[in-house]
Amino acid sequence: MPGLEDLYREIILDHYRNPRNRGELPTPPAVRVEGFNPLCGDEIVVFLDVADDRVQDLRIGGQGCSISQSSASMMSAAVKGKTVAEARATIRAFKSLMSIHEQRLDGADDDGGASGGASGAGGGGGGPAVPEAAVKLGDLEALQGVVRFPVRIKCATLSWNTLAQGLDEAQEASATSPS
Amino acid sequence: MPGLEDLYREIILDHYRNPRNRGELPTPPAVRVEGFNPLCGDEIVVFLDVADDRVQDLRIGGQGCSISQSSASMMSAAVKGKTVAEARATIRAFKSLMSIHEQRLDGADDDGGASGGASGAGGGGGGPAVPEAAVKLGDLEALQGVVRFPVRIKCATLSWNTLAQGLDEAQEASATSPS
Amino acid sequence: MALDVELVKKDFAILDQLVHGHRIVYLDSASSSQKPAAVLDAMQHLYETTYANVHRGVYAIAEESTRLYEEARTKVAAFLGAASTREVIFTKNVTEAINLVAYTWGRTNLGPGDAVLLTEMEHHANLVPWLQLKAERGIELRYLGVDGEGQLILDDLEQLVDGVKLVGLTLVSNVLGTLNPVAEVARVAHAAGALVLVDGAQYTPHFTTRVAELGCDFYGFTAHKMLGPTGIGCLWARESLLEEMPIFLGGGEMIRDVRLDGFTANELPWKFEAGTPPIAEAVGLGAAVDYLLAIGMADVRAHEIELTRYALESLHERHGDDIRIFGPSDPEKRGGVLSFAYKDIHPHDISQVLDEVGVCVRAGHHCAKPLMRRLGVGATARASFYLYNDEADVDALSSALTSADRLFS
Amino acid sequence: MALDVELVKKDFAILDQLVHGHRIVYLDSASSSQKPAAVLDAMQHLYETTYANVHRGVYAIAEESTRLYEEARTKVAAFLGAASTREVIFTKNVTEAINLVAYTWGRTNLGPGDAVLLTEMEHHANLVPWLQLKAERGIELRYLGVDGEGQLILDDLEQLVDGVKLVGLTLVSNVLGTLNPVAEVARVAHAAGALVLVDGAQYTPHFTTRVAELGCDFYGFTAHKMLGPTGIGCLWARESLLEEMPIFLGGGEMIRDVRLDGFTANELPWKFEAGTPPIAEAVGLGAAVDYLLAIGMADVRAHEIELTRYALESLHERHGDDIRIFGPSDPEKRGGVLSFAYKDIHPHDISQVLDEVGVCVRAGHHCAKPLMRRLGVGATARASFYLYNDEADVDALSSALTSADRLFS
Ligand SMILES: Cc1ncc(COP(=O)(O)O)c(C=O)c1O
Ligand SMILES: Cc1ncc(COP(=O)(O)O)c(C=O)c1O
Ligand code: FES
Ligand code: FES
Repeated sequence: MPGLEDLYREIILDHYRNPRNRGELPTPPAVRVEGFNPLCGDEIVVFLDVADDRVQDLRIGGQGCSISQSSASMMSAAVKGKTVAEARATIRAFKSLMSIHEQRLDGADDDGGASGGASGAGGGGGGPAVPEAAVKLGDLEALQGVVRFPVRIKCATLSWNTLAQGLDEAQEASATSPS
Repeated sequence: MPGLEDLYREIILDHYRNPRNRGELPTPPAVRVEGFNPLCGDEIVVFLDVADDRVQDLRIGGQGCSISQSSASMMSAAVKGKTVAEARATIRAFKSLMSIHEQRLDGADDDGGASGGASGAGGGGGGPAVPEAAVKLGDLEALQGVVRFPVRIKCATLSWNTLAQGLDEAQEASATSPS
Repeated sequence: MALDVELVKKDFAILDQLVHGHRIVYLDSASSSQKPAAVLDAMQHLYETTYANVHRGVYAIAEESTRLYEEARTKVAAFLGAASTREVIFTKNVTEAINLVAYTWGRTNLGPGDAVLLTEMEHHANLVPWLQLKAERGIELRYLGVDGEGQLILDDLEQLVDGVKLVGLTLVSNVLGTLNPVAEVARVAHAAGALVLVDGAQYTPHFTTRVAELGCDFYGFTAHKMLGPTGIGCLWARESLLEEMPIFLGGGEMIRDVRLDGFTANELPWKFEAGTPPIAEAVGLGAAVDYLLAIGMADVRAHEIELTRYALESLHERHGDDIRIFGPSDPEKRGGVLSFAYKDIHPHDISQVLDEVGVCVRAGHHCAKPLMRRLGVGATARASFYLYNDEADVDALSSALTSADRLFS
Repeated sequence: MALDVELVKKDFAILDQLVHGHRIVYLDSASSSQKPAAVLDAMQHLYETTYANVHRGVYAIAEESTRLYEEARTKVAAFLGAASTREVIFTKNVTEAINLVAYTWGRTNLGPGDAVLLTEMEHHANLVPWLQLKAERGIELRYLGVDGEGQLILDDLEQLVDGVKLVGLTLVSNVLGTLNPVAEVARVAHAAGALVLVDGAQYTPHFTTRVAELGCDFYGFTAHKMLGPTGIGCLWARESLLEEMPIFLGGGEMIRDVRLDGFTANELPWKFEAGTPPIAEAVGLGAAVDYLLAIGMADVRAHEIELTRYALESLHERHGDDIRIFGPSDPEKRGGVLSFAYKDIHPHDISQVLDEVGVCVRAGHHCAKPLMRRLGVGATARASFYLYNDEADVDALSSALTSADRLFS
């Protein structure tokens, strides 16, 4: 199927068939965040263990299409072990790969096109900001072809929006609880 | 204006220019009934003095177009002095001239077309029914041309619907008050 | 006389084109149908010859525009077997029709603790308006369950309906295709003193609708699924009910008189039609009704049964256990809506791969999330048929599934 | 560059016909405008090449249909000077837009004794929704009066606005043509802590609309008066307000998730768009916006001023005291809506006689009964202009009035 090669690259299909970091983490200490895609009804669950301003561990649950699953899988590999600031920079870099540019400063994203996605974006606090240009996306670049399929952009960004929300919640939790 | 001859016959314009029975009657003993035409905002007021099952007197107030005014004027001349049963038969005969046929027995009319007119039709009690075929419409026949102008049918029937309601009210009043 | 699909197809310009180099195979009519030339022409003709706002104009084109608008209502009334045009309210879609009932009848008659009985297979359009009332006023919602064949479980109907003020259900499920025994449910509901609201969105396009025989009190459908344009739907209800109901939207058309301190409502059906109505859309809907009647609803339905039977058989034959088709297996007991799971490929991936060869199917929750949860899936792929589909379309779907398999396994 | 009316007329097939043997002179655009070929073609083209339901399809024509629908929203957002497409809600007409505000913001924020300030010149669309709230919950309604020239009386504005939660007013009166100083009213209203709702039904078709400069919080308009199709209107509101407001109609599109016991709402703007939206109608509206922008709103308005000036002068010149034209005498301070009384001939009779020579004017209360009472008339005849009208049309009106005079005197 020639027209679809852009969308379903080999590396994407590989992450889809063999997803990394699937599973759950005990909460607490981890936070559990859900993301919905109202277009299709899919849900992604991100379990996120943040300590010392670093993503100590994360796991992916829920269900979705090949694009959302492989994007989540690649994301998990990309941000595990990173500082919160690096993770946020990765989110921004990925979104800009998806041609989504933060329009506003109040933390809401503006995906354009059809509705959906969990709210909360890559803005906000958490250590010194890392410039997104410094971020290497590596395998994630394979997802670039998704941009040609507007409806599927939501699939690719679903786990990322959920992660962003998870980072917010983890940081709030650590701000309010004694650490 | 050739196309309009059917609508604006000489006799209609005469009743329009010189309306009969304009004015008011003291209430009580008369009843006062208002009819609205929501299409145009016009209101007809009928003052109706019914005693001994007979329309002793009636007067027309309110405002409206040439068709509604002349129809009301002709109506007043046609039913003044008539028994309630004869008046009701005249209403039925006029409505059938307007191509309106009572569809139902519950007293609501079904004018078809656009909305409007006071409710209450020519059905109901009040002495022995008079067959409508027996009714002579005379001058009123001039209004037949209105049928070709559907929107104006509401104009022609406005006063008649109001009269019908007035007859109902007058009879109710006489039924509840000692006579 | 069987439907001549080849002839029908000629009326639909959109079906005569290539998508990604392949003949378009449109299998998403349950979501929205395509429109025949007769419908588009009727609207175009109105706009090009006699368009004006309705109901208030004395001049010739306004009279004609009004006549055409009201003539559409007369056509719809006849198409539904309504007792009078007063019972036919034009809305923007069936969603608004159901909301109209929830806002007017519902907010007059339903208070804390009052119960409404729905089904687990309802479209969101017949769930959310009642969930809103639950959130706002604490009404109780009960649900008829769905069995493994996709049929309503009616064993405990009498028990569930006890004390209920309204039963709301769809005639044909937009996911399972299930044709529900509405007349039977209505009998039990009425015996228990409940009113019955029927969502006919998936029924009226394919069946002869007779509201009296269905025994319902409220009935809604939407034009865009039955060859009509977007922007118009319809609520039918018994006249006495409509008379009792308070008004919904306020504005022009729906009033008899307005003063600075109050207003009086207009007669039926205009009482419920505030503002400039969907004039051209009504004319288009009227043309859709004419088109369907010219073909004959019996033939439309017979064709649907035939094609559904072919699809069920041929898909099972070719794909065996790889395909799981939801809903009743007897084509007589269902509409031409086939939701399916194929291997463990996600429905959106299926739809994406199918699109590559011109086959249009819907993937998702089909606005029936509670049913998805009941079926234990997040989404399904759904192929749905209408009078312009034929066996070749089913074959194209079937082959495309094989390609999807090759890509993802 | 002035408008070339001859060229414009060519885009409107309906204007190229005879009525009762006379060239049609359409002077009822304030009620509803005619539609140029570009608008009809855009809708036809959608239906014939890429129609499908929006927002949920992965296949090519559904993606394109969604893109076109959302592109229309982008066009409208730019046309209004909105900050974001999230602020642009498609409704079925402006009446629904105002009702949406009354049902959601109104029912959240207005209780017994709360006051809303309206004007005596409002269309029923901006009266009845508030009268409903008055009847339902005892809110207080206040009104800005209208003076002899048809201008709002603003002397007691500060007093009237005191303690008011919402000020609702029309930008251009559909009866008097009056252009209201909305920005000024909004300043005073905001200083008093009130929100401002503006009915732009008669403004957006003729002026450059800049919601921010108007300083309003809610703004509504309707497509069919601005060259667009029936079946679609629009509510604009500040995003933060829309975020706070509870949902209105419940159903598909407007939800994020639905469970049997509750639901969560979707993001803006879809949160307020329940059910299948007016897809083709949005595309038509987008084409109307393009058409108007290609001509230029400044030219559209300049043409309106010019034609209104010619009409005021020539009608007064020919008919002297026989004609009484309501509203401001300065064409710069009004829209091209001319309500008039002619001798004592009833407006419906005038309209009927005018129709006989092809001249289409509206007669009646124009859905502004309180204003009619204020003017001391039951109805008026109303001629209204748009970009396809010219001086010859005004002359035809003027001559036809003379014939009416001959018939009735
Ligand atoms: C000032 C004004 N507001 C509201 C409306 C209502 O518009 P619609 O009927 O399209 O809702 C109109 C037109 O009739 C109008 O002129
Ligand atoms: C069963 C059912 N009910 C309601 C609807 C809603 O229809 P609409 O979006 O036209 O209001 C649909 C279609 O989406 C449906 O299939
Ligand atoms: S289709 Fe649901 S996330 Fe891709
Ligand atoms: S126009 Fe009002 S009654 Fe004739």
